[in-house]
Amino acid sequence: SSSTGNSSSPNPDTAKDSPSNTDNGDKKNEPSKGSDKEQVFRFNLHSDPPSLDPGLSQDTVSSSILNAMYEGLVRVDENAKPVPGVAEKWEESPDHKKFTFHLRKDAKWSNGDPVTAHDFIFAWERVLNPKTEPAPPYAYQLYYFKNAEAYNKEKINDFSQVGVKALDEHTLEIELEAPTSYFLSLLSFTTYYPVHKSTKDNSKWAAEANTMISNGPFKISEWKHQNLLELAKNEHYYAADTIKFTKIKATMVQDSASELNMYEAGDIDFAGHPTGELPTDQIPVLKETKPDELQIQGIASSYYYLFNNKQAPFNNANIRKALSMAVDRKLITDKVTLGGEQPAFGIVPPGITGNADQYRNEVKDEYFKEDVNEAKALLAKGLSELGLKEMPEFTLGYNTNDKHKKIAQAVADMWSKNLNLKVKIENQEWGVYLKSRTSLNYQVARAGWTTDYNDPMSFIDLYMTGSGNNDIGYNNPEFDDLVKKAKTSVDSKERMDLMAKAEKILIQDDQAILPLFYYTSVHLIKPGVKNVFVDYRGMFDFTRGYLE
Amino acid sequence: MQPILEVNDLQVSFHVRAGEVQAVRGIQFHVNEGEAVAIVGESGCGKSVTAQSILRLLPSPPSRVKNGEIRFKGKDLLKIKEREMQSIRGKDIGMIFQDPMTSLNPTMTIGRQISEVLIKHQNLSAAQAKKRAIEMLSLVGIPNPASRFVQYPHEFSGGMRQRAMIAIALACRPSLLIADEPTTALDVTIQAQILRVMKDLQREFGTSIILITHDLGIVADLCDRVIVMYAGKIVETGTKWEIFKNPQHPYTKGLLRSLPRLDQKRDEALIPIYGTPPDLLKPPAGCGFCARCDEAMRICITHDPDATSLSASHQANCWLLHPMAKEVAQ
Amino acid sequence: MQDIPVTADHFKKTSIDEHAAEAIERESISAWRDAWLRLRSNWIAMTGLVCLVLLILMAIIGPFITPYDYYTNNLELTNLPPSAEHWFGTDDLGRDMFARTWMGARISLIVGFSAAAINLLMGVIYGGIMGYVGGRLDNVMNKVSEIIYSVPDLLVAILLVVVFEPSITTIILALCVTGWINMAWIVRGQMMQLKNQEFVLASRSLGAAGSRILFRHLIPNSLGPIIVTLTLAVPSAIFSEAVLSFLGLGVQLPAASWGTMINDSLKAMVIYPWRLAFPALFISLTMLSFNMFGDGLRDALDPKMKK
Amino acid sequence: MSGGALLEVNQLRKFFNLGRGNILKAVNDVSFTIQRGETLGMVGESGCGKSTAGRTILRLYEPTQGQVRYNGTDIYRVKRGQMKALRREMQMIFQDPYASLNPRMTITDIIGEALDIHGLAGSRSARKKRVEDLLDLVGLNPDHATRYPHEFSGGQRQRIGIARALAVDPKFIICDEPISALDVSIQAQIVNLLQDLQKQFGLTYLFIAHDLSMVKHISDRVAVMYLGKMVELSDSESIYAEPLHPYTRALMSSIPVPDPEIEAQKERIVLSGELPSPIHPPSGCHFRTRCPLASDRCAQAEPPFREAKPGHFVACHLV
Amino acid sequence: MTRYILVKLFYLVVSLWILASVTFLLMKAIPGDPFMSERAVPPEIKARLMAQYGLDKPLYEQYFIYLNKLVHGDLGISMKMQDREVVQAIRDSFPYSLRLGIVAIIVSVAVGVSLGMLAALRHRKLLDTSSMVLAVIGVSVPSFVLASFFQYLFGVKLKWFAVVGLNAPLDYVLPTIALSALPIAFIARLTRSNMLEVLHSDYIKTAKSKGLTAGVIVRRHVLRNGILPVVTYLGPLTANVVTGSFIIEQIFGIGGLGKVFVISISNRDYSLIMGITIFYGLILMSARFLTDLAYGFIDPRIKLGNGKEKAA
Ligand SMILES: Nc1ncnc2c1ncn2[C@@H]1O[C@H](COP(=O)(O)OP(=O)(O)OP(=O)(O)O)[C@@H](O)[C@H]1O
Ligand SMILES: Nc1ncnc2c1ncn2[C@@H]1O[C@H](COP(=O)(O)OP(=O)(O)OP(=O)(O)O)[C@@H](O)[C@H]1O
Ligand SMILES: [Mg+2]
Ligand SMILES: [Mg+2]
Repeated sequence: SSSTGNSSSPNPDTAKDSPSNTDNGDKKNEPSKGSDKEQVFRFNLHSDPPSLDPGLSQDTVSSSILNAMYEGLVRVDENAKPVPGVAEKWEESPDHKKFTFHLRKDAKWSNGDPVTAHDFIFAWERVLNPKTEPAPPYAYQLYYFKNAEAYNKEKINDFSQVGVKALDEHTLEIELEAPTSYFLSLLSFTTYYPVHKSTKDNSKWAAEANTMISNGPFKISEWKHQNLLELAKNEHYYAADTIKFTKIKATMVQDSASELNMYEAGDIDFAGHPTGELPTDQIPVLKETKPDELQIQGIASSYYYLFNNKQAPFNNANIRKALSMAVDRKLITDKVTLGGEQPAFGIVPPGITGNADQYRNEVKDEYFKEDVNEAKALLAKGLSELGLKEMPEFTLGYNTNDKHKKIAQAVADMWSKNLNLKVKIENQEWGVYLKSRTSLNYQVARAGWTTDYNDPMSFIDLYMTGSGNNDIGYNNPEFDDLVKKAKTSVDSKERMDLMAKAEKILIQDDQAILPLFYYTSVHLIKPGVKNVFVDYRGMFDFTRGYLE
Repeated sequence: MQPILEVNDLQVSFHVRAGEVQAVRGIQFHVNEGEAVAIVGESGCGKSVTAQSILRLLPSPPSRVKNGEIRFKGKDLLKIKEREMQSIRGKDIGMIFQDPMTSLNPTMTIGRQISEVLIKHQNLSAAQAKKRAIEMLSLVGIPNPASRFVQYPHEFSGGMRQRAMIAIALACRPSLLIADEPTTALDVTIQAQILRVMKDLQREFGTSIILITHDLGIVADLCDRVIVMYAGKIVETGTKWEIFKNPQHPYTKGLLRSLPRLDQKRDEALIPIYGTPPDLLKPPAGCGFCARCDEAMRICITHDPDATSLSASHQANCWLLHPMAKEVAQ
Repeated sequence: MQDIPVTADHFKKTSIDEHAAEAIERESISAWRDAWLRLRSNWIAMTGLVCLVLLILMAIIGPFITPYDYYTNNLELTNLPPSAEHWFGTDDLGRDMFARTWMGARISLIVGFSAAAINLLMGVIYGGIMGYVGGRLDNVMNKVSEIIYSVPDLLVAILLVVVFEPSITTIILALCVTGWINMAWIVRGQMMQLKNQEFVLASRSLGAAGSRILFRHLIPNSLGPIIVTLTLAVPSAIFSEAVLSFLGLGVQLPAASWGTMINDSLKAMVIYPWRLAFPALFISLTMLSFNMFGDGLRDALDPKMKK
Repeated sequence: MSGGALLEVNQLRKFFNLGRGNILKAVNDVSFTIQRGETLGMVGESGCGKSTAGRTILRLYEPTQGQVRYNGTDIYRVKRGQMKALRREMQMIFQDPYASLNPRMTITDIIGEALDIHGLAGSRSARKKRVEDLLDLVGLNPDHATRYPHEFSGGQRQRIGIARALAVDPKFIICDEPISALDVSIQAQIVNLLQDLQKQFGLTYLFIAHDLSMVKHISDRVAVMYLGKMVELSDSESIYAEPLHPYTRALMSSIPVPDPEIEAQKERIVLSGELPSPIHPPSGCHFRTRCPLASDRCAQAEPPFREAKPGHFVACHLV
Repeated sequence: MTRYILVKLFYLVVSLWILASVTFLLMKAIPGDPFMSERAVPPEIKARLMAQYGLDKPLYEQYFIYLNKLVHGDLGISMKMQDREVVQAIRDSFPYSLRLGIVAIIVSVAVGVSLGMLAALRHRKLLDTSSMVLAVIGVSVPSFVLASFFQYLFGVKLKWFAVVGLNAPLDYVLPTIALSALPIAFIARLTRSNMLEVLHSDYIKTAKSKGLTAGVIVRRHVLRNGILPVVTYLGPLTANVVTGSFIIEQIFGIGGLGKVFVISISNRDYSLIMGITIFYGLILMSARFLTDLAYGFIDPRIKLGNGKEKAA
């Protein structure tokens, strides 16, 4: 069984079936379309990308640019499906542990050099090499390669033992540590991008526009740090003729109101998530005034509250459940967050592929129901289990942000109204907040998680014992078992079942966290802008867009 | 001779919270062209206020000119526009202030303060003005005028500041010079030099001078006529001869009596006028001086005397000059 | 003097003490009382004072005169414009803006007044000593203040969050760190200008200690800039509070201060202007009153300003 | 007039640094003594350093050099606390009556301050009483005590300064032109007051003035200064009767007389010649540039300040 | 004079050293590090990063290493904006702040002083009151409200000016207004207050007696005597404005130093925080030094070479 790349020209227009694009589609008219409109796409990038080195980058801002500058072996389309990138086709071994990629011969760097399998190996070696300076923080994203983790953690010293090999200039063989069903979609991730070898001698090559060589549809043409980033079409790109935008201009305005103002003044063609933000309060108005431009779309990202499972009274499941049941999620999404979010009763958001369909469609998040009366009963029960007379005052923490603040106040008010609890709301500066969270120095705290790859596991394994991200002090051997099993299982159906069971334990039995809602991407797109989209995990893709 | 300045029934008050300080209570005098008139009188009797109201320099509020007329070359200074007044100040009327320390701008060099007025009224260039200003400084006896030109007031001694003030006032050769105690801080040699400058000015340009001073020696030297003020009023006027040789008002007499003489014995006490002047917040109905007057009569308490003319130039306001007074005394 | 009855009797001699000037009843009042009287007669200043008192009064009673409290959400009634029900409208969580505004007044006014107090206490004294003593002490104190001023306040605030519970006290503490430095510098400049004046010399010749010269002579003569700086310190403290709240140092939600209310409503300024307008209006009103009063005070304490 | 020297001034120098290498020698090597209960008059050209000398003696300016002993104590060496006690004994009446009054203080407070500093007023009412008495003493209306300096005339301000100096019952007062802005009758009143106080309490005065007749009247001895130096010092009778220094003679001849008759006939020695600057004083005798009798010798050597006659000191080569 | 400058220089160096030390301590005292992330980085990688930037060493060692580099003029490399030299980061963003800052300072002083002068001349008249109200609004309406409002009104609605950016001369208008509103207000109030004091001085009477017009008197005589507090205020104002206001830069999308600094703090970008703090300290101290010099020029009674005449 192999999923083969479509070797025919990967024209995005045909690859897509989104309704917004059905109205046009006659690509033969393109030249005339381009003639009367300058194909420049402008959007707001919010802040300066900390690094445009694919090996070092780890943030969404950088990736939205890197995705346009580079191309990995595989791209993902709007529907989260892997489609051929630099690799025009590939084979997967029956045990799902070995992939052979055939690179296209016409793939070129922006300086005209061919993109070879060695460029990939070079990039991956760089990321995994423990001597690389600065150490790429996302090296663990490559741990799927056989022996990659061992090499990176200096258990072995020989890179040749890592399961990546260039069989020839255009063939790449990858051996995995374990079968990974979502491996292909991982390949579109920035850490997997190739890097041009000339960068070897210049450690600062990714800091300025003039030293960067990339292989994607666009190349960087100007970078005024903190002010402006400009991409130009990469003429050496193998599918250059399908790229319509000649220029991409990204401003760096952090203020959401300013961003909206820029959009209204016509300075940018796209505003809002993922690279920017729209003021929450304005969304209802925009819904009315710009129904055609405002787009709301679910993304694979969840918003929830953490309980400090280690600390009384939140070490008691009944109390956690009581708190969770006393929240009216619908009211919050309708009246507080306003972004068309979907109330969440589980941790895995919609948009993540499950067995055949989306995971969330296959496994409904009906783990509990909101019910104030039951919440009261559970609270009483929990308190008596703890030997407490009444619920002590506790603190709900969040990192400073207008939206979090609003939600926290609404939730706290619901708790106090429904359960008669005293809640202190406390915000903290990001770094301080992270520190309190990771050191479990909180009672209830806000969290959010966006998927790393297209699999429920990205969420489920967060709360395994010993996971670096388990900052709720959750420790349930049964849960750990299920997750471990799911990780090693190669059978998709079985994996999903295992993960569903795990999620059930996490949410229904233990209510280790308090799910609130699944995020949406809310953005404005100017009417004539086509084919610019936000993918399932909230990544911005404008590479195939054009102006009409 | 033409009067260059005529002051008629001038009344100036200060409004303070406690009431109205009637600093000047209806005075009347004139200054002829080329004449030097001295105003002497008790400290606090309203000399400076009179002088400053001529140039309309008193801050209002709290001051208010309640009544009167100040005619300078025929024009009533109290009625003209501020613009016109500005062209008179410094050019036609120069003023030397009493307090040299606070009357000079502490942040401007002495030189600029002098040349400023020259530039304003004589349309001199900065360089020309500087030259003239240095001349003025040496004219008033400041050593090393060129280097003093760039110094600031606080670097000057009291007397030097006073001389700088004088230089400013004289810079444009005004036709009327109002000098409010111009030489108090000067030693006698410099004083003599300043007086000579004033006299020269008077002789060459026909400048009229109003000299406010306590130094009767200077009055005797420089002035033609003397006005004696007391408690906001003029009590006696006359030529210097008349005032010095034939004083009529008891206050004038007392003043002359209290002078030390060079031939006086050291242990011989001076003879002051005892008592204090009336509070101008509540000026007396009668003669202002009567509370301190040895020869006061009943009428002095209740009625203010009018001027009695003793000669064409000599008037005194005193009931003693009333024919009845002599009768009763005998 | 037309009809003076001139009789011989009038011309009898009197003895001096016979008519010793009748004493004017002595209205002996202190300089402070004098200033107060002058202040009282200045209607602009009095308007400012009355406004301030009213604002304080409203901060005390305001939250109680509406049936609504400042914290209960009503998600069905969010962002309502002012109406008979909700006099100042409601906010994004449906809370009554009237109640919130006056709760906010408490925090903002406390912060504002504390800032003024800190400025006066630390700024004036520090600046006064710096400027008056001069020399090496000035060099050192000046540099110390510059160092404190240059240390990023954000770092200090973050540290304070870690060390202290968020509360008004913490905010005031944070203001103590740098809030007074501007004042100190202004006062220092004034001192340097004034200290060489003659009346200071005169006081020294009487044996006056430095502190007396500072507080009796120099500072009263710098009241103008001090008052102006003070009136600036108030709003800047009110807004610093909002920034500190942003860092987690500030008021406890769901309470709000004027500053945080403005912050919260800024993004919706165009569509829900009243949410911004009321707190902004009252800040401006506070400032206006402060300034009117400050100006009046300045004038009242300046004897030459006498009317 | 008993009890030896109260004040000894030894080689006092006070230079002002004007920047750019210019040093202004305001007081340049001045030495004299004042006996207990004595009045030393000091006259001299305006700008010759009288006020500076006075201020330096009181340590209101730090001296450039020299020594001042008051009652045997070197006042440039004493500590803070002691200085305060000394300040009560040594007072100054400032030349500039307005600048030396704090414009924001009422007269009560200005005078009262002196009392407060030295704790001389027991109660508020005692303080008020004392202030009113002082005002009365200098001929001001006590009702005006609550006024501010700018509400007074020049002469009235000067009297406030006098009252302030008298407030602390000093033993030694430097009077820097204390009466120049007063009308003659009040001058007389003040001078009488000063003399009375001297008789009663044995006060000592350094009396700086330009009014030579008044100086003569009040002083036991008179010092004449010229350009930072003392040129003549003698008892007042003899200095007036036979001035030795040419500058003193010029001064004496310039005294204006309040009599138009005499004024009209008077002959003056008019000084001519280049006015010297204290920044670059002439070589030798400082007065030589204007001295009618100057010779070569005067330009070469500085004349010593020597006793020409018993008790009569002068610095001139020609005497 | 040379001695004076040498002494000042000595104080400056010592102060910068203390500033660096204090900031260093503060920075290390607050929770977080440059490599924190919501997604936990494996401990090995994190340890490696810390080691590479020397953050694993004892604090004092880190401190001495930093100082040593500092002495050699090396501000280091940004820890978050990997590969970027701190000096380069400052050099990139500072010009934006500087340009805007200079414009804002000029506007503040020009408008503030004129407004204050007018108000003082028309004391308690309509112009005084209205300029005061204007000034009060300037103080009490925070710059970010003003900025947002102007942006919406003039940028979006009226389209007179660009919404964000500093690309054309006209683009400076809105940020400048927002940035200088408060300084204008404050300067105007200070000027007015001090002018009123000076206007009642005797030497103003003298100036009047020379026949000068009110305008000349104010400009030549009053201003200089009353401007000292404004000059004092200009010291820190210059330092602050020239190094950028975070809020204004954020709203108008200007990548100035203010923005970079705030980002660096939230990133715990240690070397950048230190670099910018020292840079700021240098600017502030220089600005204060210049104001001190200006004191001497404005009021000759203030002695440069400090306190020869100081209290006994
Ligand atoms: N601003 C003021 N407010 C109240 N009273 C004032 C004011 N200015 C002056 N006076 C009063 O007006 C009277 C006259 O003052 P003026 O200065 O004219 O006196 P003078 O004759 O010049 O005295 P001197 O010779 O002492 O200078 C004084 O009694 C004084 O107290
Ligand atoms: N602060 C200062 N800075 C510079 N020079 C000064 C300073 N104070 C005084 N001088 C200079 O010192 C010299 C002596 O001044 P001083 O005031 O002692 O003179 P004085 O004898 O009191 O004169 P007068 O009789 O005019 O008051 C003058 O040349 C003066 O310019
Ligand atoms: Mg006078
Ligand atoms: Mg003097």
